[in-house]
Amino acid sequence: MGKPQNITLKEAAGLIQDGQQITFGGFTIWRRPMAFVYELIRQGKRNLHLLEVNGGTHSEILIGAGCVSIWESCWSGHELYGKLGEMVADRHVNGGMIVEDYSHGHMVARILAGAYGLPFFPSAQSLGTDLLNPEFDSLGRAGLRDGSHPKIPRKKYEFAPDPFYDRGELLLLPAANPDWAIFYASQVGEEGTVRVNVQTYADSEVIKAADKVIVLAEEIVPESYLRLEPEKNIAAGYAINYLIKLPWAAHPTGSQGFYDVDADFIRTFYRASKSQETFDRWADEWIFDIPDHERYLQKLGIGRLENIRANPVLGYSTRQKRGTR
Amino acid sequence: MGKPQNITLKEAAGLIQDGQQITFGGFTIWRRPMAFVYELIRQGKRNLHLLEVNGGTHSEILIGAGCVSIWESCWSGHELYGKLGEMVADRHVNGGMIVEDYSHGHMVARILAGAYGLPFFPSAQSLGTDLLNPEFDSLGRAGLRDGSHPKIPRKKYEFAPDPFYDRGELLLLPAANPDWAIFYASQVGEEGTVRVNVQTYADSEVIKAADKVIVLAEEIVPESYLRLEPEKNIAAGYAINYLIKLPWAAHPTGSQGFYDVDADFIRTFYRASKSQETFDRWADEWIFDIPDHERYLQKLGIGRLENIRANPVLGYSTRQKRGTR
Amino acid sequence: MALNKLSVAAYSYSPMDLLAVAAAREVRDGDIVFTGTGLPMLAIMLAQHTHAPNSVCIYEAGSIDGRPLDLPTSVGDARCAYQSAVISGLTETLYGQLHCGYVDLAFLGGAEIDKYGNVNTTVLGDYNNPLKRLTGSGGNPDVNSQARRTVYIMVQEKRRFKEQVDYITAPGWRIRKWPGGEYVHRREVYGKYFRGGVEAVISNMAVFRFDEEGVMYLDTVHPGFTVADVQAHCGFELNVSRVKGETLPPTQEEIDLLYQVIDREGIFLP
Amino acid sequence: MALNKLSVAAYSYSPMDLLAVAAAREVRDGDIVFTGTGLPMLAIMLAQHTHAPNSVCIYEAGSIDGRPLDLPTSVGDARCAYQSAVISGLTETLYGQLHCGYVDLAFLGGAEIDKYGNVNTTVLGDYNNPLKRLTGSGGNPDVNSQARRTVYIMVQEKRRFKEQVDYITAPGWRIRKWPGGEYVHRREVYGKYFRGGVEAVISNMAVFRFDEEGVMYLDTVHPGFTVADVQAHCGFELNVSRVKGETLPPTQEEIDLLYQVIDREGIFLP
Repeated sequence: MGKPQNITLKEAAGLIQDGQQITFGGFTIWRRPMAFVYELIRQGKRNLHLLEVNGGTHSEILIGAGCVSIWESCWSGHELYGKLGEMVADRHVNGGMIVEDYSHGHMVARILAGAYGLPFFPSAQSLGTDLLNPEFDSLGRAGLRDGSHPKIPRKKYEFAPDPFYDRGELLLLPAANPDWAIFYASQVGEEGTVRVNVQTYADSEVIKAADKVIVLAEEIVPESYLRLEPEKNIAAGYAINYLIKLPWAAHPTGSQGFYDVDADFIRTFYRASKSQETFDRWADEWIFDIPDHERYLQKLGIGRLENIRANPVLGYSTRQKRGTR
Repeated sequence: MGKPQNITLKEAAGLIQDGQQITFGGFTIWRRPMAFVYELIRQGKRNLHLLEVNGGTHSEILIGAGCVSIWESCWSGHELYGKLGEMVADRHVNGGMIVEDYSHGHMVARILAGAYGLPFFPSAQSLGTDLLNPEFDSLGRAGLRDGSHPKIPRKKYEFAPDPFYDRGELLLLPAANPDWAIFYASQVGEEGTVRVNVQTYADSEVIKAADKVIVLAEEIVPESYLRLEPEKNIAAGYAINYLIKLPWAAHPTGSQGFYDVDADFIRTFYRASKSQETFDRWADEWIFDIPDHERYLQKLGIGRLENIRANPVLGYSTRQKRGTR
Repeated sequence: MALNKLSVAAYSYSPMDLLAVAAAREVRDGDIVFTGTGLPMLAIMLAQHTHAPNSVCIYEAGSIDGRPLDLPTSVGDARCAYQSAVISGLTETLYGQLHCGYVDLAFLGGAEIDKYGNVNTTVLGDYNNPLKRLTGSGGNPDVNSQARRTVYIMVQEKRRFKEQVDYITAPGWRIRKWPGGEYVHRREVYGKYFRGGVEAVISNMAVFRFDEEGVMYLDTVHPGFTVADVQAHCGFELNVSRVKGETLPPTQEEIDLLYQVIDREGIFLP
Repeated sequence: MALNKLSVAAYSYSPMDLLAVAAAREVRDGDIVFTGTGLPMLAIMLAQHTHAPNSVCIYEAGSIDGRPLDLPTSVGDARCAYQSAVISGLTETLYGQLHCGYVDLAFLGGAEIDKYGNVNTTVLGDYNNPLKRLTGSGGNPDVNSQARRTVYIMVQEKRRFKEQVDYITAPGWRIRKWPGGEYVHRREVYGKYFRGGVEAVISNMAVFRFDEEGVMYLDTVHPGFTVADVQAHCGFELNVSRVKGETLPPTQEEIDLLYQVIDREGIFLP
């Protein structure tokens, strides 16, 4: 396998084919590979099957831009900065995208099964809910569970008995092995060793579960530095296929140790996401009218970036005003 | 749940009841709670059901002393210092203990299922081997798989189809939830936060899988120190029931960062373990004739301990002569 | 800390303050608490500062027993992790901690709740043709289904307290046994995996609990409201036969802790 | 590094040296190698120092791509972990790496091997009434069953190279399909989980490989031995029709690396 191949953002986004299944690293509004999402949109990708442990600002933008035809996850929104995932909501209510709902624990089980090369993972979480209502199996209703789609399991879930301790039935959740994981990393070594700061979310599992992995690195650092504390690293270089060095690549989502969530940016996007028309205007301004990541940063401006820059000891911004006091 | 209760070695060993199922932290000849094993033997425990991810010097000593009536694991020996587990071998050949063989991957699956509160864990490892031969199901042959023994599953393993991706059958391995985990930790905080140095083995899983957990800590350190780098810790204080501070408690097994394996000590034990008679003489000298851990250390002597003391930068001894050059 | 009723008159408090305080009082000392963003964070921190100093907080994104210097605004926030015992990820929190059985108490929220404590955060109307899509389940049903006790924090509105929710996102006391879908008691669905369930619902007007059949009843009414007020803001006929009286208002000490220590930036309590 | 046959005459080497070198040559550059204690460590390190600088080593106890300063004597040794890319534990190595499908090559050992490459490290005689108990399986069968290629390193003795092993600890090319127990090709047992199998066996006398049916054949004979010598130390009739010639002996550079760099303390190579 060897080391990851260095590549540009444009080249990397060009590798994703219409119709493929993709997933992302990060959590809600944290460590999302936003620069990559913008570039996917610029390149006009269509019919992506987005399967993710949870959604967030990145999903809303990608879905709003019409790139996604199937979304499997458990949640979309912007945390405090816009509670509803308006674009997921719009597609669910008005059509245009298949929404397949699982719980968070189910999605983690699916990615973990994929990471471990298992066909399923057991769970007793969320029994008795409408997540399990057979009438609400959206991919099944769409006729996509016939075994001819290699990334879509024949069933949404299965009940399994306990042959060992008579504990009764629990769920088996189908593995997820997306074609691509696109991943934002805090630091990557010269040979591809990956570190993420603070909470690790489902990041190590996402990398393993995907067939191929593209990493956007906030910074490239000496391998020997990362290898002094290997407890803090989540993947070796051989697990990564392509590597892009791109500072601020997670903006407006937060990257612990580098920058906080750009709350105002997300709030503004959230308001724009309440109709397709305002979304489209927002997308013109922040995606289509901007040729690349460097111009995006220029447009944001140094003041905005400095405001969210993390205090290096605490890992978060001590400048951004958060409340009323 | 709260913080662990401080307790003496004698009190802690006194909590283990004859016939209970126990497991240990550590790996082969590393980070084994040896002082506790000695004390179990001094207290004359009988009919223990030892279920462990892998065996080692500690298992051999406990089995040689007649404390164990069921051993479920995958391996016993002393690595380079005595390849065969003579006591497991003796009991398997001559009787006196039920030996239930799984593979290492199966045992990890069992402890992991136990840790996650699942009844089983799937695996495609070691298919086609005699580990799965129904005639070699020792607990089944002994009539112990009738559901009346809460720690013994009704089946050694089960085959399960893949309802999702048509990948065919794989194994389900039954969870293990021992009554007790006895665990040696490199460092424990004042409130019970647990750190182990370097490889983590199945340590975090063993703590979770057991009903109750006894930790022998090489040293107690300030919580705030361990919490500066929470990535390096494996359990919070609420996961631990009892805590014993006991330096050198893993001797003669190694504890990375503190001391290396005492190779000569294990070699000597290994030779003694080749017959019950020589084992008994060894046990008199090193267990029964020694009232407590302090006298054990005195008997070892400062020269021996200094020889294996770890270089604090490298984590292993640079004094112990290892080869011929 | 003894609650001092006599101090009440001397200061004012907002409905949010009372919600936070009432939720905090559900924490027992030593509880391992699984908590989401917002008001639940205030509640667990207030409990830790008052009667439950040994309670411990797990945040879904990976931090276990953190001791934040500054109030987090998301469970993914680095602020959660400061001086935590363990930093990990979702597999650890959802399976290694939650499924494993460590969690005593969960604080959750919802858009709709019904008289059995079933909560909806997914859709209004028919799932296959919804009137409105909400955020989706997140970890709400997982945490609720495996914590020993769950407390929901809700806005008291007629449209939110319903006879039956449109979609059972998180399981209350009377839920559906799949694949058939018949409604049965939670105990019957969870079997050996049953550990407890929804213990209380705290709204801006009252505290609710559940009887032996898993039906919601009114427990206490917040100061300034009457039983009739609560019934008027509830979409089903409420069992008011067990009302114990008034919800204990916040003490000055609690208010001071909330405004001067826990949320001193004025994020959730402006 | 080009192997230089001409340098052979100028120095001597032991059977262990040749074993280590022959094993090292099975490593392809870029391979992810799962390795146990002892000779396999010498082999992977030698390969990394010579023709396979981009190969990577995973040790079962938890270290991934370590760069030891000093030769480890156990996979649990802190020496394994020095400058590793990731430090983890058994769940990660056995499921996150091995079951996940990252592992290209495994080096393993065994007490007995049969003509199908089945290996026994458990018992001699009947499992339920054994003549001798060995160490047990350890991770041997797991690693063998999921690496794309496995190389066994064995002592060449008639009693160790058997027509059929007493107990199949680790799966070769013709194994038992449970629950029935009928002997079938490995491919049939593993189905979609099939990734490969035993590729070579290296003893102190020869290198063996497997034909399309999964039957062992003699590939090369170490210098100083004849085909007849090997057959005399093999408990079953050996297919010698494919013998390619002599095993390439170690070069001076390889010997120097083994004695002066990799095992400079003389642990495995006294």
